[in-house]
Amino acid sequence: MSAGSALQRNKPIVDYAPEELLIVTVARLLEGIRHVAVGTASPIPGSAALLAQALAGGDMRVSILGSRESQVWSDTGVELFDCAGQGRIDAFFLGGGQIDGQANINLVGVGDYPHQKVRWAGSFGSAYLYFVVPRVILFREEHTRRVFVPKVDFISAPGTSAPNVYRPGGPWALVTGLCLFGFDRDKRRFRLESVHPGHTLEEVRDNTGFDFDIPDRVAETPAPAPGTLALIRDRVAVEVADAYPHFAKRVFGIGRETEAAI
Amino acid sequence: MSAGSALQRNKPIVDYAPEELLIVTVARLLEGIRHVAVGTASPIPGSAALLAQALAGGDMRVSILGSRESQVWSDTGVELFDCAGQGRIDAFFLGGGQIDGQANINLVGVGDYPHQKVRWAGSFGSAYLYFVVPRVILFREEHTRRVFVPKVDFISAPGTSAPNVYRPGGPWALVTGLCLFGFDRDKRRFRLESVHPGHTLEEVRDNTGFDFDIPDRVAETPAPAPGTLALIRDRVAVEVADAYPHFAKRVFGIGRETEAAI
Amino acid sequence: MTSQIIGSDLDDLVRRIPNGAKLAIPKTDCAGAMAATRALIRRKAQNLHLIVVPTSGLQADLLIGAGCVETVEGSGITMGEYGQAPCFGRFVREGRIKLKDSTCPAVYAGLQAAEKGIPFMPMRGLIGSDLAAYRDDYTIMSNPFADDDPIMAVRAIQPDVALFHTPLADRHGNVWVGRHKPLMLLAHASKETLATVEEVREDNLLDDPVYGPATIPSIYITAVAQAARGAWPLGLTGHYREDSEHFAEYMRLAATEGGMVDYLDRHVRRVGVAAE
Amino acid sequence: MTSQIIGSDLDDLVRRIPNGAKLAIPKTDCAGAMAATRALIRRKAQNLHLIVVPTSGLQADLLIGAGCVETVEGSGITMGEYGQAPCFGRFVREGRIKLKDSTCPAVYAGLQAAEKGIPFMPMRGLIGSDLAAYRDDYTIMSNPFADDDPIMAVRAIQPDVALFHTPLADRHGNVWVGRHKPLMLLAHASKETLATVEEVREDNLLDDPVYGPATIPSIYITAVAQAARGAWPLGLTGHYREDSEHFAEYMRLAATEGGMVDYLDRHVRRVGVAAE
Repeated sequence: MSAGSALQRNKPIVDYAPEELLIVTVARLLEGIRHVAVGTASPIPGSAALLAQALAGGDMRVSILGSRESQVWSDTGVELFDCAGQGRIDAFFLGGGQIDGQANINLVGVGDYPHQKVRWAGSFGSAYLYFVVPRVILFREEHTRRVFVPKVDFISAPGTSAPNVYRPGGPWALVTGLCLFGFDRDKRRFRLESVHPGHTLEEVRDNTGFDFDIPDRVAETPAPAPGTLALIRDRVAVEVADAYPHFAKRVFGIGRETEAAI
Repeated sequence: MSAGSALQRNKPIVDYAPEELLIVTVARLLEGIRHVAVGTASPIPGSAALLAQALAGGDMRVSILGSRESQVWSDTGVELFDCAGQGRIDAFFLGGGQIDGQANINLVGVGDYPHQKVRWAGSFGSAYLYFVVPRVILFREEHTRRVFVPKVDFISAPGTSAPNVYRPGGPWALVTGLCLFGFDRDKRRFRLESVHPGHTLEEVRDNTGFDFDIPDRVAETPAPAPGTLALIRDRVAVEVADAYPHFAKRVFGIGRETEAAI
Repeated sequence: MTSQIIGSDLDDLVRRIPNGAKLAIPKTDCAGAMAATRALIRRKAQNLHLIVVPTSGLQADLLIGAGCVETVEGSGITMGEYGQAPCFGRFVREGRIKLKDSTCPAVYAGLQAAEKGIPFMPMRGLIGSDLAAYRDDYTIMSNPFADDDPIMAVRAIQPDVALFHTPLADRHGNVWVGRHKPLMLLAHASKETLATVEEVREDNLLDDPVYGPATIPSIYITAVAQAARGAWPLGLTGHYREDSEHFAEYMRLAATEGGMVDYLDRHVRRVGVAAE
Repeated sequence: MTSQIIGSDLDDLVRRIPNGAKLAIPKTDCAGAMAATRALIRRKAQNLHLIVVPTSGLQADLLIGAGCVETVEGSGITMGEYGQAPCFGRFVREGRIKLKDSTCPAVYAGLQAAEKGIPFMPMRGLIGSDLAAYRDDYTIMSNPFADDDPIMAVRAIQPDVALFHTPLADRHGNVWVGRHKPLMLLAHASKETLATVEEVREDNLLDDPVYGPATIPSIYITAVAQAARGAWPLGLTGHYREDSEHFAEYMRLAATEGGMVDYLDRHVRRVGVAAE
């Protein structure tokens, strides 16, 4: 697949997968981070973290939960949360079955709780990590009004808190298949930062159920530079295949034959 | 040494060391206990626990802290206290540089805190374990007015608490070189249970700085039965030499040449 | 605090899980005791209050689909890359289970409170989440060392029984857990702990300087049963892989009520299944 | 969070402990970093707030006797079977150190609060003890889930630096602690952690399924230095015994101020002592 390539202006024509654009976009949000942790179900954020680490010359710690080759913790449970509570995790990723304009996220379900018509897995660590990790990057590839709603049906974790609530962390940005939003914690609103190549502001507006701020001039999300793409394909793809073998096989065409860790 | 033997009336004359009388007396207080923990500096309580275990046919758990041969916990720090907090430790031993008539104990020092004229090691776990272990046995061989005072100079751990304070545990008995006291938690007073062979009520009274209840007829602490003594010497002595080598050498004449665990 | 029965009779083991018990099970990747779970379904366990620590997958979904569960407490039920948990979703939609939704560190915090014998643990986060809104065992309190600093108090969680599977135990009832330290927490916090293991060694694991630190002392263990491939169809780190074909079959059958009956007949209720 | 310097220069290591630092050291039987402690005395450390976790012996007494310590926080200083800690006793009597007396589980509770990033931990016991009376970081609060249930709140303890000695680390800065899990707690709770070790391995200890669970990940470790017999004259489990002759000499000399000067000259300040 080579989406985006034909639509880029004033740039060298390089084929890249949409996943690669997202990887590069997310990696850019990790600049200056000392330690980023990534959940098991997050191959694009995971790849982005590994790319950011490669770009930082290795001077960044990446903890991919459930990776069997790079153990970071000596404990498979509590340590991640304690480590975050100590302020030793600078960035983390969260998604959401629903996300609203105040950056509230819903990982529980659609309809009236508890017996909802659609039930998802549950809130996992969101209601804690969203409070204590300084740079939480929301990532959701599907950009539709089904996901980006005016108000979530269930707040797994609130986007903002009252001033007296201890909250060193919170939403930093939202990356979707269409665009990149920043989050303004004071205004409690998203702000469109850039629209991905091949997509338009109108498309973003049509598919977003909440209001957001729009700058006077809407930028285009920069396409991956050739050197960055090479880094992804030569290095990140191999590393990411450990934690996300299916993803690595589908996107990069490499990997193992089995998904089960031994 | 064979103190006490000549002074027993109506009993078979069996030589025993004063430590052996104390071991037997303390062991009797552990009847029915499922799990007793013993601190590192407590050879007589440690021996008593091992004797009680032997008498219970092994159906009692004895955890001697710092013993290198019988590891009980997987952690050298927190686990003892958590285990006690969970209600999994039924008996424990505490001592005191000073102990008063309300069973308050002082492990800190003599005089005005903080810059006391005599300073002991400190309170260790007493201020916690005294609250949560149901049967805390106070053990102090030296029976003098220097130790058994009207009021301790510093309360490391109080003997009693207000009714609204969570306190499943507390003092159960006090064993000294002269006698055995029980503690009445409702009356908040010690009660003399028995005087060791060779000693008298007057001796106990003269050497105790606090008031205590005295029954109409003061019993004599039963001397060790020959079978019990054999158990101590054949079995307990060997087991106790692991955790308390100096004690085992001095009292039982057995043990290793070194005190340092490797 | 009773002595450990070490055998291989899973029916005997799961008899120690009464109907209505608060049953705690670990994360899927900590290796659930799946063989014991099937035995529990065969003995027609009812009204379990299932505490998933802090999440689960097939094990919880299976117990739910088999009708053993009244309440699910925890922070997620997911089949991971296979998709949403089918029975969990169906039972929620149909109002057939009660929910105590949580967030992972709050599950740990509740167990840690029980581990310490304290009535609650303070915890950052959670304030303003609907999780807290629906739980009367989470309440906002004040940090006593600061002005105007609200903090969540999470009430202690003491399971009646913990059940899990690990690679190794010894004859004394000590159970090695390796990196899966939440299993230690579970054993400390629970009234009783049942473990199945691949292998039982003769020597004392606690006395081993390398194995000892990752071993649950027998004082916390009610009973151990040997169960070869006891985590199947889950994987067990260092031993065997997740059976992805079986997962695919589960996803296909468990998608409907009728299919689930078929699955249970085929893989749980039939005598002699998977060497049980 | 800085990278780990792995070398064998103890003077370089202890330069990371500034005057006035809150310095946390483990129990004697967890093996204190004695060689590093001597280096710290040689660099004339001042005004340390020493947190003993939860007790100490020779290591604390030596630092006190050498005049490095302003405050001692913890639940006991003892020379064990050798008797009372001589310098500690003398400095207390003479009013030359400040005291923050505690009880073992309260020291752990304070560190656990820091480990979790919470401002305090609730704890049973302590109420009515004079320990609480003299500490403004212990306060009685109400259990929010019960009526009239007072419980002690113990404020978080976050040491500036933790210092300890273990048998083993690896090139990546991961440090194996074995059964001495309070060292993990110390590393989690402290801003910086310095470790000395007997041996540095090439392979990654964290990736080892047996060593990994008892290994502190490098993320918590500021620097590691190799120091053969680094716990001497303390013992190190599985490696060497406590030097009881040296303890006897210490007890003899440290009993007086003058004798202590002699001890320090002989065993700490003299260049080339004990292969340092």
